[in-house]
Amino acid sequence: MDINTLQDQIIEEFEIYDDWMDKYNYLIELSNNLSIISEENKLQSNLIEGCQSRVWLNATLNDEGKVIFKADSDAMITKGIVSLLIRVLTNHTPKEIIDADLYFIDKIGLKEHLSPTRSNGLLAMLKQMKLYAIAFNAKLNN
Amino acid sequence: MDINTLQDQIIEEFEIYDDWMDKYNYLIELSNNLSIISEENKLQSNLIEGCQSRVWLNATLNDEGKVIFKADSDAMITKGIVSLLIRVLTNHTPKEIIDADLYFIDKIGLKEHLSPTRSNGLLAMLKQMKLYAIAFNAKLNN
Amino acid sequence: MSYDINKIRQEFPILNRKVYGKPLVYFDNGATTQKPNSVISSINKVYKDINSNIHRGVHFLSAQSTDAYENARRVVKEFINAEHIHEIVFTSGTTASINLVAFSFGEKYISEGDEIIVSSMEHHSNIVPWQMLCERKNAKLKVIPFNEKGDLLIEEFKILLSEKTKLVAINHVSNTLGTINPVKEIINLAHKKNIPVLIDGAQAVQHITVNIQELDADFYAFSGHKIYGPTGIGVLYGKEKYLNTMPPYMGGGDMIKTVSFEKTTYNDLPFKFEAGTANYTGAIGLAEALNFVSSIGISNIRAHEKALLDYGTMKLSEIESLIIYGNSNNKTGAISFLLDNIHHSDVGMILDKMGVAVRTGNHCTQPVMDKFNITGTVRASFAMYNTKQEIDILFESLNKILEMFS
Amino acid sequence: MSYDINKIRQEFPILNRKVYGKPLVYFDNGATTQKPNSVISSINKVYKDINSNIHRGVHFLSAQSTDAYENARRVVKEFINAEHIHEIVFTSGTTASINLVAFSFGEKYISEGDEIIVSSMEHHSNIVPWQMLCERKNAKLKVIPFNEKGDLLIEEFKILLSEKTKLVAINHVSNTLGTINPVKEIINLAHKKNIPVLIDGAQAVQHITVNIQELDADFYAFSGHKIYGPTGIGVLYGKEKYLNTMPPYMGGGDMIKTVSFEKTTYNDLPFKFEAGTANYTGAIGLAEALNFVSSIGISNIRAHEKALLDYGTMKLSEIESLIIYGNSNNKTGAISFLLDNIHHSDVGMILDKMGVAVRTGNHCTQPVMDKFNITGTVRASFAMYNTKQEIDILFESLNKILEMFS
Ligand SMILES: Cc1ncc(COP(=O)(O)O)c(C=O)c1O
Ligand SMILES: Cc1ncc(COP(=O)(O)O)c(C=O)c1O
Repeated sequence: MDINTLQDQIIEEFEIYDDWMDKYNYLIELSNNLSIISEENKLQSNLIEGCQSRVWLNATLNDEGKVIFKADSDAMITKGIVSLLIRVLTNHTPKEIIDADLYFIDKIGLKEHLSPTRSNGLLAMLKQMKLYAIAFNAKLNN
Repeated sequence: MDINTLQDQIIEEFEIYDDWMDKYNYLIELSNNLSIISEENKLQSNLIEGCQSRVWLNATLNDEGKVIFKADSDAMITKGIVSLLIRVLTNHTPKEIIDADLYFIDKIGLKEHLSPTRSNGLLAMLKQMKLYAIAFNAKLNN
Repeated sequence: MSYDINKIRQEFPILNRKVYGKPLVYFDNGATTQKPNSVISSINKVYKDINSNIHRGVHFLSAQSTDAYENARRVVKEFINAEHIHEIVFTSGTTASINLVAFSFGEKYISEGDEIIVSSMEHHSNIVPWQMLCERKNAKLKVIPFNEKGDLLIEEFKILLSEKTKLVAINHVSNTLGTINPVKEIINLAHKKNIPVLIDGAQAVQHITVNIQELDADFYAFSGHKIYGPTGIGVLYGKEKYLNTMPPYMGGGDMIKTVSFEKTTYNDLPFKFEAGTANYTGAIGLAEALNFVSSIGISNIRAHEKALLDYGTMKLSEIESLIIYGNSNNKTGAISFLLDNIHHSDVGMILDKMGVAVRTGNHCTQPVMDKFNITGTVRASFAMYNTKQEIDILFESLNKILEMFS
Repeated sequence: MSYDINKIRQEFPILNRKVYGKPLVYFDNGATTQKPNSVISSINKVYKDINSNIHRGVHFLSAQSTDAYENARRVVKEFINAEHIHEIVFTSGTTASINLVAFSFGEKYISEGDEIIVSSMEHHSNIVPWQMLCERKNAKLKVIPFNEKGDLLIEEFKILLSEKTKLVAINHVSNTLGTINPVKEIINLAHKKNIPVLIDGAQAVQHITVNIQELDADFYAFSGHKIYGPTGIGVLYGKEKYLNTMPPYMGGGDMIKTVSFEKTTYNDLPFKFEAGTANYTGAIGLAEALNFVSSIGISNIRAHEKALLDYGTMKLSEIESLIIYGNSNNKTGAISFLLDNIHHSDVGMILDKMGVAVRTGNHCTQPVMDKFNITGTVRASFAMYNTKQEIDILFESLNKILEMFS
């Protein structure tokens, strides 16, 4: 599935929740279901420091030339959003990731969590994901 | 004449001026008529630094135990007011000067010039006059 | 006099606000307080009626602005009962006040091997300036620890005090733990060895009576915005004898007497420490805020906030899995806590959606977090306008959050 | 687009004021400018609607305040056309901005024997910080002279520039003489020798177009209150490469990443230089002021003020015994003068009674006074809202004063 199909899928999932309470409950559920980075990969070097919550992010390039992201956060709501970002961006080529326009965050009403003024590390994580993609892309084109 | 009689005299003089223009003209006149400190006494040590205009003040104790003030300023309006202060306070005993309550400034509508926020040196000069009186008083009582 | 909470609340326009359709419950007063109408309109009045640069002006507006600014200084002096008006320096905030002392006191009095004592419950603003100074001068920072309850270990302090100690810098009230520190005792102990003491009063002046002469503090710093005043204005009280001997911090307009390329002489106190155009609007607004606080009475505010603290502590303690950090017997109205093992930012974000504004994180007191081995807390901090009903809302909201995460 | 002066004046409530029963003629704009309604109401709006401490907050109001504050930074960046938003540091004013550089750049780059170049037409705020730095570091201050017209002697500057020069600090526009200095040329000359240049833009941004990238200034400082904004807020633009390598100025909240007593790490730009609670209200008000200026157009303002300058210079020159100090061909709307041999403070005090607000004295530029061997001048300085009729009032008033003193 391509990135936009994945985004549309998430938008559909969230459509049934019309208040923030249900949405947040779903995010908490998502966070519980996904153990997204192994403990041994929660290295200082993988840590994205937000003032509020911490996010760990790990990226590898697999044999098919696709980027595999793994991540985690110590805060559940952040972790829920992290899991959505991973679901959309993992297992795509660096080029696809670089070109991706992430409209789903806005559509499902979680934009505020990615505002530069929220220091939860999510925006920094997203930037870091794009940077990994750029680095891998350069590597592939060498 | 005692200090209060002198003050009342000045208040009377100013009563005929009902607008500030006449008052200021009179102050300028006063400043022109009085050369209140000799040039050789315009020493750095006699200088009271205001941000706007400068005031020189010299005080001596005469044989009758009275304080003789001489002063000058480079700004005319300041000098006019200086001449009034001198007229009221000079040639009195230190004790009289210390106890003096200078109500005339207020009455003739020039209070603003002696506000701590006007940096014309007048308030500092008045303080200095009182300090001289205190010093001479201590000397006399020794 | 009875405490008319409704009348007080009416003075704060922002309290009528709704967030996400819910009434705002503002419990983030430790970060900054809301402003009463009188403060807001005093700022309006400056800009609409008297605005002009202060000092040195010969014209009407300038005299009015200057009078209002210098009157604000008098209001501050009386509010904290300082001895002299020229001991009141306006700065841009507590942080600037402390940095001023760290630099100017440091230049004059600190040399290699000297020691400065702080505590481990200080705000970063009362740690980092001293660390920077120590690095510059090769001096040493010594730290008074505190116990589980959140009380400073005075016995440890006594041991740290030595001939090497050149300054003690302590907060009056901890912004994270709410502890009211025994600053009078600390000052007495230091003074016995002729060591001056700086008190960071950022969390004190708005909650408890501060009497500088009684405390005998050598320096006292606080911020306007935390005591119902404007942002961008703060106060440094400093004893004349220190301020007189310290070199200036910033150079510029208003802090000099004469300038030439050969020799520059500095102005008298307090102007020596007020370089550049002062935030006179801020100072005037701050004076209005202090007058407002005085009109209600700081001891009445204290009584009201103490009642909120007691009630809040009681209610929150009903939640079994809730841990309160900071349990001193002597506290202001700030409750730091963690709910079950839910991350503080999750609690804060969900409380927000329920209309309750709290602060989460380390509250700029990372060493306090390290001490408890946590990454942050949720902090509800009270002001004169908060109510028990608001605490009930907090309580119910926390229970709902517990359900969400169960 | 025509310049609708009446419409502009209506935006400034204070201009309707009467002083001593006379309409206010406000010609003290060099000291501080008046505030338009949009700025005043933006401050109101902050305090009534969104007030909350910025950054680190998880709640609604905090997000709103933070957004507004960070948006203000973007507005400043665009106003001066800086390359990066993180090169914009909010300070409390020009003086604070310059002191920041004097300390932080000084700590990193200045050592014994180094030289810093200023000019002899600088404001004290661009002299004293460098004197203090030079004293601390045993460095030397070199001074570019200016001629009778009020133009810097660029040939002298070229001679002063040497391998010892570590920084050049020059005002863009002289507050006393009105001269617009050839800062682009100065920067080019300095950059040829890899010497960075700080521009004091306190008297420039409100009058002429400032394009940082075109100028290629390394540091640029200005104050909010002089460009129709609030007091207590200022800007330091600094090139990333310098800001990154300079140590912080003040320590405290918001400027650190992590704090422990063993090791403290500093935050990224621009926060590294913004210790303590920022004056977010001030920044938001400043952004509103810059938007207001942009909506009128800085080049329209320039044209209007230039017309006032030309008219004012012509009128005042009609008075035979009046001497104008500062006659550069390249000037903003500031006229410094002396009337006959009447003391500047006498002129100022009497003008005041006639409703005309001017500044008198040395304008914090004592070296300029020394150069002309005078103790001060009377300065009429214009803003976007001044009119030719007001200049006529000044002209008539000066003639009356001449009569009084004749
Ligand atoms: C050229 C110049 N530089 C610096 C300053 C200082 O600005 P502020 O007092 O706002 O810090 C001024 C203000 O008078 C000025 O005119
Ligand atoms: C105890 C304490 N000290 C210092 C500060 C710093 O105050 P400001 O940010 O107003 O400079 C704070 C504010 O959070 C505080 O709580």
